[in-house]
Amino acid sequence: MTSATLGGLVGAALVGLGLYGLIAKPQPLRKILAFNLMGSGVFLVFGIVARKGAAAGLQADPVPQAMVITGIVVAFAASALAVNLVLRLFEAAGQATLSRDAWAKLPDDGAGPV
Amino acid sequence: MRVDSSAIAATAGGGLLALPILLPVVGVLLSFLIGGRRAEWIALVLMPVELAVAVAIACLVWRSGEPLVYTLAGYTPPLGIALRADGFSAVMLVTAGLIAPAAALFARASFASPRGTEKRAPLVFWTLLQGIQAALSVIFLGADLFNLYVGLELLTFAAVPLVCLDGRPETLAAALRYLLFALFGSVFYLLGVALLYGAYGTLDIALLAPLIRPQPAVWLAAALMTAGLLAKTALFPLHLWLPSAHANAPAAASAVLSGLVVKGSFFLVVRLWFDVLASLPGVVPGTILAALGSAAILFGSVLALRQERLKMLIAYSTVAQIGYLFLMFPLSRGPWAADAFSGGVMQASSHAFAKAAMFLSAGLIAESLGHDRIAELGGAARAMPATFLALGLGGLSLMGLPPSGGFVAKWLLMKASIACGQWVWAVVMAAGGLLAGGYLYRVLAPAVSGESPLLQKRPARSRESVALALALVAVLLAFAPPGFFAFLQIGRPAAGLALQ
Amino acid sequence: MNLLVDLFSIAAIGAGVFFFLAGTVGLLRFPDPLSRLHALTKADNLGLGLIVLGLLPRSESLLAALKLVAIWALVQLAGATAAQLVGRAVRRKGSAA
Amino acid sequence: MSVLQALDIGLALLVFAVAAWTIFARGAFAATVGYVVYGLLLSLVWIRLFAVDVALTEAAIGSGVTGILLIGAAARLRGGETAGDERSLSGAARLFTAGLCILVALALAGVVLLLPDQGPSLARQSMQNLAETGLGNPVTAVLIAYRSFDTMLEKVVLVLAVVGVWSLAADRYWGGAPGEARAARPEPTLAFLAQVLAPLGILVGVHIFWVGADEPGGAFQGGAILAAMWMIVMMARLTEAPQTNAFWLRLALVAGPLVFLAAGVAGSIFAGGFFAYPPWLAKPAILFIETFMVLSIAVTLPMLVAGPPRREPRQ
Repeated sequence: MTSATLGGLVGAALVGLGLYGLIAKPQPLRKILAFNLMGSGVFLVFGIVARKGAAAGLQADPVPQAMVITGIVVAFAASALAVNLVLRLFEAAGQATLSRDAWAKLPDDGAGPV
Repeated sequence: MRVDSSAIAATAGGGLLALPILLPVVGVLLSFLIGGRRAEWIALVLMPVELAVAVAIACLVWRSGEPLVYTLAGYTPPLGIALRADGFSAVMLVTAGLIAPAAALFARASFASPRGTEKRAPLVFWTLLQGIQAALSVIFLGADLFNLYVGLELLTFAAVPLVCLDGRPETLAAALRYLLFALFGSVFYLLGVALLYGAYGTLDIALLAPLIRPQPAVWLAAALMTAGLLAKTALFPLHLWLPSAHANAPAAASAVLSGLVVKGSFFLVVRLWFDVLASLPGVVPGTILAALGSAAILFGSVLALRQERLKMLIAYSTVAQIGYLFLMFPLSRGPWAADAFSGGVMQASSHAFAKAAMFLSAGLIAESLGHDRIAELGGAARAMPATFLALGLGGLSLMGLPPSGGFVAKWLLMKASIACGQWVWAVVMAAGGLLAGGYLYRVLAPAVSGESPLLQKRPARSRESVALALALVAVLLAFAPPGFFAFLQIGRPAAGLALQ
Repeated sequence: MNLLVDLFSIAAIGAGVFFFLAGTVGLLRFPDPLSRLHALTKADNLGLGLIVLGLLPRSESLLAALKLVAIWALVQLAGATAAQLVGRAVRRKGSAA
Repeated sequence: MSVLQALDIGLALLVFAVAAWTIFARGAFAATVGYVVYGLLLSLVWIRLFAVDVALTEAAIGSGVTGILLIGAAARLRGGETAGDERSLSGAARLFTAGLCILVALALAGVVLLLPDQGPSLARQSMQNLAETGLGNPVTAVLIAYRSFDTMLEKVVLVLAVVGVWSLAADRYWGGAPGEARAARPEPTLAFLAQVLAPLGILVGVHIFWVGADEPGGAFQGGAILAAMWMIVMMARLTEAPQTNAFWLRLALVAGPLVFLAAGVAGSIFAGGFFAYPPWLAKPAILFIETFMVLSIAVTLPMLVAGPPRREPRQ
C-alpha cells in the first residue's frame, strides 16, 4: 500500500467523521471542529491528487498543493469568524446554542432593524 | 489525457471582464483603510461605474454573439485562470449592478456616518456590500472551478456579518447557522473540485466540459458539488438557515441577501449542470433537483402563509421562489431546453428585483409602524400607498401574474414542461402561484381597507421610490423582447442546441 | 568507521525512543498532573536530545547539524515554559479548591 | 512490508484515532486539544505525500494558529457549551446520520483509489513556465504567478474576515482594542519565553518567506510564523493589542491585497494583461508583492484570533 493510497483512505475517513460531527454534534464549537476535520480531509484528497500527478521530476503536482495552501488559510479565516460568533452569542445570551427553542422564548415585537 | 489549451484565447475587449471584480475589491480595501464616511462615498461613486462596465460587457457579448473571454496573468488555462462572460453572466451582472446601488441608496438613511467619527454598522455595511458585489462578479465571470470556490468564500464572508449587524442574540444565532451551512457547502464544493482535477487535470470549465465522461469520480463530484451549492442556495430541505437570517437583517441587507446572494450559488449549479456536465445524462439528477424545488415551492409557500411577521413571510416566500429556479433542470435536454433555460434565468432575475423591492418595502413598513406584525397592518396601505404599491408589484412577480417578469418566467417553464410531457411541474407551479396569491392577500387585503393607522414616521419619498423602481423593473421584464432570449443563449454549449 | 557511526546512531536513537515511550507511559499512568508533567518533561527532553544526538553525525552539513541542535533547544524552551504554566495553573486550582 | 510502510500505516491509524477523539470526546476542551495534536500529525502525513509547503502551512496555520483560536474559545465557553448538550439528535437520527456519513466516506474512498496513478497533472506545465517567473519553487509560482488571481482574492477574503470579526463589537467599543482590559503585570514565564523566542521566530519567519522563492516555504508560512511571534508577545502581555482604528493597523491589514492589486493593474499597462509580470521584472515583482503579503498575514492572523474590539477607543 503506497502512502498516497493510505492518505486517500484517511482523507475519506476524515470527511466522513467531520460530516458526522457537523450534523450530529449540537454544540457550535464542536461543529466548527468538525468542519475543520472535514476540511483537512478534503485537503488530503487534493494531496493524493497532487501525488498521483507527480511528473516532470516533481514528487507532486504543485497546482493542487497551492490550492490546499489557499484552502487552509481560508478555512482558518472561516473558523475565526465562526468562533467569534459563538463567543459573542455566548456573551449576549449566556449560552452558545443554535437550538431554535432557545430563541423562540424571547419576546419578538417584530421591530427588527430597518 | 492531454488538454488542448489553444481552445482558450482572450477575445477583444476581454480586459473589461476584470473590472467588475477589481473595482469593488478596490472599494472594499479603500473603504476599510480610510473608513468613516468615506466608505459610503467610495461605494456610491464606484457603483455607477460598475454598472456601466456591466452594461458595456453585455453590449460586447451582444455585438459579437460570442462569449467574452479573458486570460489572467498572461497564462492560458489550464495553468492560468480565465474569465468568461456569456449571455447568462451578462444578465446576472447587470441585475446585480442595478440592485446593489438601489440597496445602497435605500441604506443611506440607515447607515449614515456622522462627520468625523467612524461608526461600526455603517463601515461594516458599506465595506461588505462592496464585498458582495466583488464576490458575485467573480461567480458570474469565473471560468475556473477553484477560482469560483474563492468567489463563493468571498460571498460567504461578505454576507454573513450583515445578518447580525444589530448584535441581538437571535440574529447572532441566525448568522452562525448561516455560516455553518455555508461552510459545509464550500467544503463539499471543494471536494468535488479536487475529484474533477484528479480525473482530468484541469479546472477550466471550457476545457473540462468536453473531457467529462460518466464515471464514478465525475458522478461523485457532481453530487458533492451540487449538495454543497444547494446548502448555500437554501433549496429545501437545506433551507433551515434562510428565513431567520434574511428576515432579521437590516432591510437593505435583506434585499441583497435574498435578491442576489442566493442567486450566486444557484448560478453555479446552472454552470455545473449546463456547462461543465452538459454531456452527462441529465434527466435523473434534473428530476431530483426539480422534485426538491417543487417541495420547496409548496413547503415554503405554506409556511409563508402561516407567518405572523411580514419580513418572515417574505423570507419564506424566498424559500418557495428558489424552488422555481430548479424546475429548469429536468427540462435541459431537448427542443424545449431553450425555453426552460430562459425561464430559469428570467425567474432568477425577476425574483431578484421583486424580492429586493419587497424587502425594502417591508423595511419601510416596519420603520413607519414600529412593527411588522401582519395582523396589525390594517389600513396601512392608505397611509403609505407607494410603499404598498411596491410590495404589491413585487408580489405580482411572485404569483406569476402578468405583466411581470415572474409571469414570463413561469410561463416559459410551464411551456417547456408541458412540451416535454413533464406536466407535473406545471401543476406545482400553478399551485405555487395560488399559494403565493394567498399569502400576499393576507398582507394586502387588510392593508388597503380600514382606518389608516398612525405612523410613527413617514417613509422618505426617496426610499419609497427606490423600492418602487425595483418593483417596476420586475414588472418591465415582462416586456423583454425576443432578442433578450436569444441573448441568453449566447455561449450555451452546442450539445443542448444540437438536439433542437 | 561508518559502522561505528551507525552503531552510535542506533544506540542513541534507540535510547531516545525508549525515553519517549517511558514519558508517554508516565503521562498516561501517573495519578496527578504534577507527576505527569514530571514524566513528560524529563523524558521527552532527554528523549529528543538523544535522538538529535544520534542524528548529528548523519547530518549533511554543519548548518543542518546546527538546525538540529536549534530544534532541540527550542523544544526545551517551549517545554519548560509550558510545564511552568501548567504547574502554576494546577497550583492555583489546588489552592482554590 | 517495509519499515516505512509500517510507519505510514501506523501514522494513518493514529491520525484517524485522534480525529475520532476530537469528534467523540466528551468535553469541548479535550476535543480542541485533540485537534491540535491531530494537526501536527497531519503535517507529518503531508511530508509523506511530498508536499512540504503544505506541511509547513498545516503546522503553522491549520494546527498552530487555529489551535490557539479554538483552545481559547473552549476555555472561555466552559459552562456554556453544556447548555446545548441535551439538544443532541435522537438515536435513530444519529444512526441515520452515521450511515450517511459512512456512505459518503466509502464512496469517496472508492473514487480516490480509482483515480489513475500516473494521473493527468499540470506538473509538467508548471515546470516549463517556471524559468520565466525566476522562481525555483513551483508551488510559489502557482500561488504568485500562474494563479495569482486566486491568491489576491483570498487575501481579500482575509480582509473581509477581519471586518466580519470586528463587526461583532458593541457599538461603543468600535475603534478600540480587542481583548479584555489586562492586568498590567506581564506573566513572567511567558514573558521570558517571548523575549527569547520572538527574535528567533522573526528570523525563522523571514527566512522561510525568503527561501520560499526556491525551496519549500513562502509568504503564507513565513507570515504565519511572524503572526505567532506577535501573538506570543501579546499573550505575555509585553505589548497591548493595537486599537482597531489605528491607521497603521488597517494599512498593514490591506497592504498585501492592495499591493497585489496595484501590481496586477500595473501588469495590464506594462505587461499586456492584468496580473501579468514583464519577464525581466518577474522575480523582483513577485518578491515585492510577497513582502507585503507576509506583513498582512502576520497582522491579520493575530487580529482574527484576538476577536472584536472590547475596549473603548482612546482618543
